Amino acid sequence: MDYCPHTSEDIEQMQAAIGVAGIDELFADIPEKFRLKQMPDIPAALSEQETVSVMSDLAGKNKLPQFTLTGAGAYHHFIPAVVGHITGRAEFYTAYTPYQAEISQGLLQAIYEYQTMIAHLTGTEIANASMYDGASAMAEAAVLCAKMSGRNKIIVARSVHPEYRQVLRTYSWANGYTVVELPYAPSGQIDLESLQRKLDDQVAAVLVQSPNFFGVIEDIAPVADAVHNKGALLVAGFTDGTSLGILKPAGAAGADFVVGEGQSFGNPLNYGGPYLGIFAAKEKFMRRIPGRLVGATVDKNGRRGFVLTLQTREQHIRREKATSNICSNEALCALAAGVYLAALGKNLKRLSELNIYKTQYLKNKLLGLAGWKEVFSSPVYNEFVLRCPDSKKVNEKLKNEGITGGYDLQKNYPELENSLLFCATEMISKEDMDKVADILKR
Amino acid sequence: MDYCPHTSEDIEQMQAAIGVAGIDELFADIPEKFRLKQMPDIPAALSEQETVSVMSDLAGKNKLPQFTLTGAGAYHHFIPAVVGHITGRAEFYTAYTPYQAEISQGLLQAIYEYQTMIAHLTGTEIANASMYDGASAMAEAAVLCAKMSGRNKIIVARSVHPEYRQVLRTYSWANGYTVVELPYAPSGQIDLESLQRKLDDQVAAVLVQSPNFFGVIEDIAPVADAVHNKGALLVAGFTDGTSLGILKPAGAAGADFVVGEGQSFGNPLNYGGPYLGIFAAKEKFMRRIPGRLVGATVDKNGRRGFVLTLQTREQHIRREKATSNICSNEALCALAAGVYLAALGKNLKRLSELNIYKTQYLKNKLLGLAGWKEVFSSPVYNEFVLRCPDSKKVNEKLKNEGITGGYDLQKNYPELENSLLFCATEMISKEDMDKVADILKR
Amino acid sequence: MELIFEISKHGRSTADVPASDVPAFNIGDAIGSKYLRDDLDLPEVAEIDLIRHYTNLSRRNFGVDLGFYPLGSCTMKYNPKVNENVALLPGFTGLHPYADAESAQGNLQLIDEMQKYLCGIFGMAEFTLQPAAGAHGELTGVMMIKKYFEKKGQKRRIILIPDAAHGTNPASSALCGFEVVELRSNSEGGVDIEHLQSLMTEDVAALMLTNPNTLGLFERNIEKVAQIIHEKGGLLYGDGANANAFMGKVRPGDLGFDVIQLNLHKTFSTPHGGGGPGSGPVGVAKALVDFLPVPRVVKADDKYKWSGKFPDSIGRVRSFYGNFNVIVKAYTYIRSLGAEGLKRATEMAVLNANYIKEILKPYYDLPYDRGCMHECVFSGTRQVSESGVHTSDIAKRLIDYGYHPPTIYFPLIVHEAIMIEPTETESKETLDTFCDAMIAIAREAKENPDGVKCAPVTTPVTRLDEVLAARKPDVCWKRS
Amino acid sequence: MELIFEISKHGRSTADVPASDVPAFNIGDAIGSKYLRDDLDLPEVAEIDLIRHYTNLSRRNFGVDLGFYPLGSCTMKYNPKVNENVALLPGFTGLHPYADAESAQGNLQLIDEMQKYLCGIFGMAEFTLQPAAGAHGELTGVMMIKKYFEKKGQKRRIILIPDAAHGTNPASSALCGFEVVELRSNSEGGVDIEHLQSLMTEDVAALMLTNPNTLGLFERNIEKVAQIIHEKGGLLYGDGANANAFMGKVRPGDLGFDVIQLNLHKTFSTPHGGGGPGSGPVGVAKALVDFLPVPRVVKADDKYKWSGKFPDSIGRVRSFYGNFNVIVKAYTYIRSLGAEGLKRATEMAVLNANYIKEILKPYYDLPYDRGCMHECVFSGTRQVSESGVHTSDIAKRLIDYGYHPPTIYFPLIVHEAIMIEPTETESKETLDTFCDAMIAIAREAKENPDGVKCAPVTTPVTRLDEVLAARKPDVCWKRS
Ligand SMILES: Cc1ncc(COP(=O)(O)O)c(C=O)c1O
Ligand SMILES: Cc1ncc(COP(=O)(O)O)c(C=O)c1O
Repeated sequence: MDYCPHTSEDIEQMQAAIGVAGIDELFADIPEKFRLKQMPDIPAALSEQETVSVMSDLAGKNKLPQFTLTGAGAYHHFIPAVVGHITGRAEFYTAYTPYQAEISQGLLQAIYEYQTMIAHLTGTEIANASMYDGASAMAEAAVLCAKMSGRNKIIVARSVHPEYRQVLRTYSWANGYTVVELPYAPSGQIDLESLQRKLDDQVAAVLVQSPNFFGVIEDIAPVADAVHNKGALLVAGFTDGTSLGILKPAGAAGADFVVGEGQSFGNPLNYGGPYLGIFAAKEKFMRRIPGRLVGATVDKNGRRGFVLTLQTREQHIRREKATSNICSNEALCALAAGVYLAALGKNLKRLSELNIYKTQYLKNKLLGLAGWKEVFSSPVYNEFVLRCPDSKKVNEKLKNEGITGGYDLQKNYPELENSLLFCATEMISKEDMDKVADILKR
Repeated sequence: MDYCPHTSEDIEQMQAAIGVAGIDELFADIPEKFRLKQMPDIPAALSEQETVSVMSDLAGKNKLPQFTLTGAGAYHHFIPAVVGHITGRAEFYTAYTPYQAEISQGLLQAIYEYQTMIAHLTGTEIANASMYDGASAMAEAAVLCAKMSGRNKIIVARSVHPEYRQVLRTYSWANGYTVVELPYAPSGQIDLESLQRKLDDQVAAVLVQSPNFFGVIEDIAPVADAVHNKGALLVAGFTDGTSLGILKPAGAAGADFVVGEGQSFGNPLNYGGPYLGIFAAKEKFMRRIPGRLVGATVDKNGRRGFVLTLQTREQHIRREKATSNICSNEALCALAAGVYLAALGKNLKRLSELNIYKTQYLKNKLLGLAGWKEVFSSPVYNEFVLRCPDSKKVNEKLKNEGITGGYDLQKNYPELENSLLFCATEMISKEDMDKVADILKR
Repeated sequence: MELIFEISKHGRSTADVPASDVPAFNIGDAIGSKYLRDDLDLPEVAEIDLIRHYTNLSRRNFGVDLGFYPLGSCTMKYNPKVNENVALLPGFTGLHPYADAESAQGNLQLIDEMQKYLCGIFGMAEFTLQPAAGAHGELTGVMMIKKYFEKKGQKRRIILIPDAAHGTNPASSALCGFEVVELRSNSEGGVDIEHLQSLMTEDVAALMLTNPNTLGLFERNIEKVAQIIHEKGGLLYGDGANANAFMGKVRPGDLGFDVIQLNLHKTFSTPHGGGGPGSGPVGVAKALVDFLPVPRVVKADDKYKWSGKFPDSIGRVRSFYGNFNVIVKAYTYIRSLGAEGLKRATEMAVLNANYIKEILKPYYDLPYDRGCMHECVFSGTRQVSESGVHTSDIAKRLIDYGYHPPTIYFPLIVHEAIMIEPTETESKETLDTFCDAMIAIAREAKENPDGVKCAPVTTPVTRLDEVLAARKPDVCWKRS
Repeated sequence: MELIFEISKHGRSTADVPASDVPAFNIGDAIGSKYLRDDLDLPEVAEIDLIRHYTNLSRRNFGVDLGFYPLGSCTMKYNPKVNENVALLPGFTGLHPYADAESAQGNLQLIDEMQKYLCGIFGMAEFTLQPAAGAHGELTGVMMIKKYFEKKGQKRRIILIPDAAHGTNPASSALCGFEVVELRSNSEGGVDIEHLQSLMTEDVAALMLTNPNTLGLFERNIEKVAQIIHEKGGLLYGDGANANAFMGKVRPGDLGFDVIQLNLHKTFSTPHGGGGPGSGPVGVAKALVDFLPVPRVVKADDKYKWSGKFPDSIGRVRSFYGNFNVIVKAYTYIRSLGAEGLKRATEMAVLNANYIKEILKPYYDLPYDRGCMHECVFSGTRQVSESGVHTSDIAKRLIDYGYHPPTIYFPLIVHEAIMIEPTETESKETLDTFCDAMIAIAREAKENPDGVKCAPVTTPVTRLDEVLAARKPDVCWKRS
């Protein structure tokens, strides 16, 4: 394939207009000795037909399971057909960031609507136009809290997604901040007493997730009180965004920032990306938050219109003094999320309920197996942890039947031996779950 | 699912505005005794998620072959990605026939361009906006010839697609015309002498296909002369439209009408439909041909624009005196064909060549098998007939390896025992063909 | 906009062709150069220019997804996106029509079940899915009627067709060699029973009735009509293009219809594609089952297959089995709505039409002032006489308000007809703002008739010269 | 247009939820009602209205598929449709990131090969695909530089950044705790070597250089620059957002760059999606390989898997493995173009930029009049002084001519900058008509400056009040 339209006459005419005799003259500034003589080792060009065949073969080397019982930060939900039809509109996906407002009203308005939905959903007052993913959104929130407060300690619950904590550590190290981990109680919620002990006047932020990595719903309000009492800020994450359809959002329970992964809202699993980071906050932080913000305004004739606003927070204006370095975000994923949420509307609650019912059913089924035990006592949304006789064998058995089992927690929590984190969304049928139990009984 | 947006308040308000107390009042004109009490036996409504799952299961009950060596009127070609992106534009596929020209310029212009490409490709002067499929296009051409001439005999070559001949017979019977079949010569071309003998002054039209159903290329010019000498009209079909990329079109060789299946141009196999009937003709028949025609004109400011034109030929104006009853045609398939042809451009010739090379290779491979013989001696495009020791066994063997074999001609031509019609398009690789030979050697 | 030919430049292309992996050779030598063409005059454009060309063309086109499309008789309901998606499943798009039955069990099951569902919904004995559109279904139906009488040894020449009928009805009859005799409508827009009685002889093969008819009115005397036809041994043909007015509420089979064609691209929500593909299944009563087109799906030992062994069949009307992929969408629609959903669709469609009728009645003449079904037909005569503004002007002006115009000048029995079919998928808000526009235009017609006559003013072209187009037809671009 | 909230009506919805096939129960009881929310204020719209809303919004947006988009520094080349299609293959979209390696061999192979291809094209020792965008890649690169010196036991505080640099460069450095010192450009738009020499100390960790820089100019003294940096033990960071100017022609690794980030959504033609998702792979020289983010793909016994066992790694910068599906498209692009195609893309991109530069030079000031690479930067100063027409006015006026405006007011070192990047996928015809428009606007600026200042006049809204937007921010709709 070749996507350059020029014919050889075109090229000749253009060279003449420029006043060069050949293409290589255009590269005269590159010192001779560096000019590439030998092309890098890349397979030969393909026709479109061959391209499709090569890529189909590659995709075919992946084995899709019948269904998966792993969530752990990425969730398999049904995506209504409308989502792809809208994100597939060329006017949206072939556009750049909407710098030129007059010909970008479509995207600007859609993102403004997205911001509004996210703010409502998270119980906060404002939301930005998206971050890279849930993990970097949380890390940026932590860095922001440290910068704003001048404090340099960040407390993060161990029940926060392990990879989020890893990203947090990377960002914190780069900025010279200290990360302190907070244990979980036997209930699976954070250990509030330990938090109280760890909170000192060097703590900029406390980071929790609810539902947390174990699926357990945290009691945010007392945590917020404790955190605020010490002048720190509370950053609350969540796991599966659909939980916000029924659970009280952390923003409403006092969190200063609500951050998390928005993948659940209309974005496919995609082997981990692209996803989108949700970043929502109390209004008072509006001029400090990272990322793009779309604002409503009026044109010269008083008509409502939308623009990128408060850009003085951003790198292209403020450079090294910007609140973040983020430039491109995940606009199309945010558009998908907006369409998804608009499509579900109040049905999102029914979807959350369905996830809870399925999860309860799976849990009961598995607890009916010999030697399986609950690990945490607090209520959960659509994930839960069970200890079983041999977690490796469980996943192996399921895999042999084309089913992805639970997430083995021992990798990240050595103390949680033979403990699996299971997830059941609306994509898992009763039949599927019965089958799982049957397979494991054998 | 339910696609009605009304809430119960909406319904109440509307009933009030109309002045009825309930929905049933709106159906008062239906005599009481006929009103449906018991709903027909249809499975319960499905949510969107369930719909996708039910339909995926159904689609999954079909078994797609690795590749197919059957053409026989429907051809597996590569469809460039641009085609689906354009036909997937909602403005196109959710529109009705472009009666209101001012807001239908997109479709009107695209069809005008399609008409032009088809006229060029078929070597004629005009083409309509499409018919239902190749078979009905041919039947309508025959009926038209009979109507115009007042003659009532139609000669059709036996080498025309069997199903086209069946459709022709149905249409002719309905109109009281006689159909006479014309044998093929040992070369696979039509028997010209027999044609001369059969041509009398009751013959309205002679129908041939080139390449014909056996893949054989007909020599159109002498046929056209013979036909015209007797005051009859020549209707020429073709099999795979891509043959027009390299073969002299029948229009250029003297045919009055060129009709055929346009599926090859960017339309998937789709188990037989939707396809599109190509209908092209000499200019002098413009006011008599069936189907829609888009014409160029100007608006009040002299700007070029496009409209449906010569509508007085059509049923909605001329009613029982119309040239045809056709109303809806296959517009979106014609759009796909137009995009396909514009995408290929002069590369269509290279595609035709590739089809010929592949076909020759397959033929040689198969002729290398013990007991396989060529049936016809004339040159072919991308289909050919071979006689083999046991055609059923051949197809059975291939099927066991997930390959669709050749079309068994004995069904339609009892004299062609153990004769298979094979097709090789650009979708069949050398490797595939070698494999076929290997399988059949075993 | 420029034509694709006008942006063409030699040497460009969008789609490339793989290099040959088998030996190439001189094709002129191999095939004979007399069989080869000398030129290939197709456009040559790069992918970016092709995509821009057609994308920008699409933006000069109005579809249901952009706004209200109340085109009467066309049932421009919303086309659910999930239907589009499932129809693209490779299992449905990828099969060759001659795939052996064993490989096509999913498709065959779908066809079989679809036929059964349609039988249930419409009260017919059997359906064929072969016809490619409504008119094609009519033709098929009329052919079966012809065959029926042929079998009986009767030579009936005539088909009766009401004056309000769609043009395809007489055209289909004529394409089958029948003589068409027009049946008058009575003062309330129904069949003139006396006229029918006077026309009905043993030379009449059938009455082709659209019910509700193209005025959107249900034939109150349907029982009587059927009786008159049947008493003389005739058949009752139903043009089911208007099935969105009654599915789930009444069944043509129960009303006495012997043959009916449906338009899946109307009632069953498959998109019309800017003029097709459609699908026009035909249902028949028991007496006509033997005449259905071949092949037909049969089931034996729990396996489906095609069978051509129906000696009395009219034969084929199309290659292969019809517009299969369109049928997939309609099947999906039926499955997702279920029986209750289909009925609700009908009810809401009728509610919407009656609502519009009531709101607009004070502003436009309503020739038949009675409860309508899924569409209502106004007349622009008042505007013509008051200010010389014609129905076509009103239609064009609606474009400026952001709507697709209704069907106009049809049915022919209404002067300056304005035929509005809202469908069930439109909200009250949409109907209200549409009615506001219609009312505003009625006012404009009085206050500023010339303004209305200039419409549309918001489109890429203004009104086009149709006379020129027909007088000097230019239907194929020529390099100048 | 109305907001989705403004067309919402209680009781409507687009997406339904299946009935539960497992026992339902009271969730308040089960979970504790204190954990449940009381309201859920999301829009309620029917599918038809949702589709119309977003479809009509899309029509108020400009994309590459509609027309020329010469946004400098953004490489808005055409996005091939086949790439979009293959990226939607279920094998690529359907896998959970924690799928076991055995089930993900296709994805892992793609990632591994992609890294190798990038190493080959850019001359680096190793690549990571984890960063989600260009700026994220910069941050990752700078983190590795930090780690490199940490490992060496050196505390270097400073990163040098040219005044012409993109804002993300200083911002990324700052987000990593570095102090940013600005490096002056010389009169020909390159690095001021003397200034560099004066700034380069053992306190400097790195120079972040964009080459060609944001003026579209190649650093002629690159060898010298690298030498100065390396002599003092510093590292040379390359912002590869401009890689469309050199891929296939010269390799940053050969030029002495130690770290480079790419923007796949620019150079490798993945669509920018209206602001993302992007992908910002980072390549490093041998000395930095150990610091790459984890996990990394490793191959053993012909099988690929993820490994986190790299003790010196900076850790993770994102969850999972990056914007995988974007990488699929970029991989497809590389495979379909091959090495020669990539080189030709570069050559044509540079040809196009130089062509525009030459054509427009007489009409607009060209601050650095020398051969440019893939983009050229004009200045609107002449127009400002002659008629008070600013670069922003020229940009807005281009909209009326059907074009997306160039990047404006960047780079900061050019007054009234107009930064034009045509990319290689545009035809000569497009460049010519664009230049005609620019020339016409230059004339308009003289003859009718007020007209230009009123632009755009063809858009759904005219110029928007950005001051109001920032002074009284309304970033979240509230029910009034
Ligand atoms: C009442 C009626 N009958 C028949 C038809 C013909 O249907 P088709 O266009 O699918 O051939 C139509 C289409 O407009 C119609 O409205
Ligand atoms: C030169 C340069 N560097 C870095 C970036 C940042 O890339 P991204 O937007 O992907 O974060 C850009 C984007 O505009 C750029 O032009």
